[in-house]
Amino acid sequence: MVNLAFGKQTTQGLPGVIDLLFFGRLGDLAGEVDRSVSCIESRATPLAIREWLALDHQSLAKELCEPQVLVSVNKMIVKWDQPLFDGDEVAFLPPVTGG
Amino acid sequence: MVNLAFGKQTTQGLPGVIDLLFFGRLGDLAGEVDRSVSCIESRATPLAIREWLALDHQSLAKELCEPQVLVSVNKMIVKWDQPLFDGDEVAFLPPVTGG
Amino acid sequence: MTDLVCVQTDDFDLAGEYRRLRDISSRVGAVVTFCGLVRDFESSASDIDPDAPINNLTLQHYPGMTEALLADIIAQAKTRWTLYGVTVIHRIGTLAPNDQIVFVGVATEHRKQAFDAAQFLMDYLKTQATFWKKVTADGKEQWLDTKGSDNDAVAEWGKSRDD
Amino acid sequence: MTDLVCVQTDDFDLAGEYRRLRDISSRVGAVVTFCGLVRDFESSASDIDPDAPINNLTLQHYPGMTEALLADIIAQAKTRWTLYGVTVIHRIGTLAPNDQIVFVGVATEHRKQAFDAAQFLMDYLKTQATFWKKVTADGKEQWLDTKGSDNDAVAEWGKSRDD
Repeated sequence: MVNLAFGKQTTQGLPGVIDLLFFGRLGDLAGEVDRSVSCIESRATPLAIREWLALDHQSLAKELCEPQVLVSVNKMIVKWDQPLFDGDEVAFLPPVTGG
Repeated sequence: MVNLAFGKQTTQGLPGVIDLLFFGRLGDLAGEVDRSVSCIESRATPLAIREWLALDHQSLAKELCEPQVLVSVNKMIVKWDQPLFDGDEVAFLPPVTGG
Repeated sequence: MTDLVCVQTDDFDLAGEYRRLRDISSRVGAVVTFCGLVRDFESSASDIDPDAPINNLTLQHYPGMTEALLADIIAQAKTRWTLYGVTVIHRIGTLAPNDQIVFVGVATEHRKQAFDAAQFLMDYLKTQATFWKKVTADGKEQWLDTKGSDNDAVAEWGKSRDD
Repeated sequence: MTDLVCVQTDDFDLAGEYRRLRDISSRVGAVVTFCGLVRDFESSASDIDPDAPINNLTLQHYPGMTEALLADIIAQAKTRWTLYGVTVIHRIGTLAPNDQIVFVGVATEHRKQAFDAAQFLMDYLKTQATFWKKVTADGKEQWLDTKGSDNDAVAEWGKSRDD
């Protein structure tokens, strides 16, 4: 569990827990596939999480910026500025290679 | 075994035996799938055989005139004026419907 | 022997045919199979009520010529695609609804080759191999006609040589 | 229940899957199956010698999302073709050369529907379902990239709505 502070914005609303999933090569770069983060402000988005990850995981954040990497919230593909709420499951999805 | 006389032309060369095969609906119209005919002249062709068949088997001959009906000699598709020789196998092939 | 052509009265076994194709080469990454079955209706027979249940189909062929034509169809497919193995089996005689009629299987490196080649083989088999089908239904029997859609399918292959 | 979607570590049995599809309706006249196998080489991994023998593949997926995406791909296929039954099975975990990876099977009245739908399902599965593949060979391991040809195949379906 990691405390997640998004810049210097004031906390609005309740804090929450967000589950982050990293698939494929992203899991190797993150060092783990599944990671829970505590979110201490209400304006979290996948984009903000990516920026926060860049602080400690530069190679991961660089890969997350690749245009083919998609993000989903609760198993639906979303835009990177989708607002997040307590309990959301955010997955970072590199290009798929099944079959 | 049927004696086969093609019109009134003079016999040239040796007589021979030709095997006629009728597939699909042609076999029903011919009354049999396989039929040997003695050929008493050398200028036999599938076309001449068709004309000869018209004497006794009008509905068969009419069906043989359908443009989709193909003729083969010794299992190779040929033109209707292909010369025939002793021992040839002539097959009349309606449109195929396998698979 | 990577290709197999059979015209037979006996039924065939998909699992065994698949196993043969799968094991032909360690480079095989795709196996496509097609099985044609006797349906319980036949809408293309003009003399027979299209809703009448089929009693059976009778398949006739021209022994010797059919096998040569099927081998030639496979050879044509191999000029278009790299095929590690091909199987074509066609049954003859009298068949009942749900019976298997025809099997085509293709083993290749990549899936598009296998799909395209299997479809090509079926399209050509339908329109060029010397089989004839008689349907018995509704107290009547009738030899079937070639479908226009089958001739159209072969004409499409004539236009495209891409793979 | 005429459609079946499974993501599983266990192997699958082509014969059983075919039997299910064949018996779904007496109107079924065509069953097309596709099996994808682990090849013993991988030419698309930039870090790995394309001639190096593959040790294994590891397949990862996103549980829950994958099954929903596969069901959606089947639903899309059903807007294009009349399909009596569809099966999609995809294995996950560690697989060795010659192992089965993926099965797609389609049962229809006529062959063109079955061929087209099976190819459509595979093209979409390859590019839209949340699976990731890591290859181990030559003492190295590498997550694979999507192939350009797979994206092209899906783009083609976007252009054509004929069946």
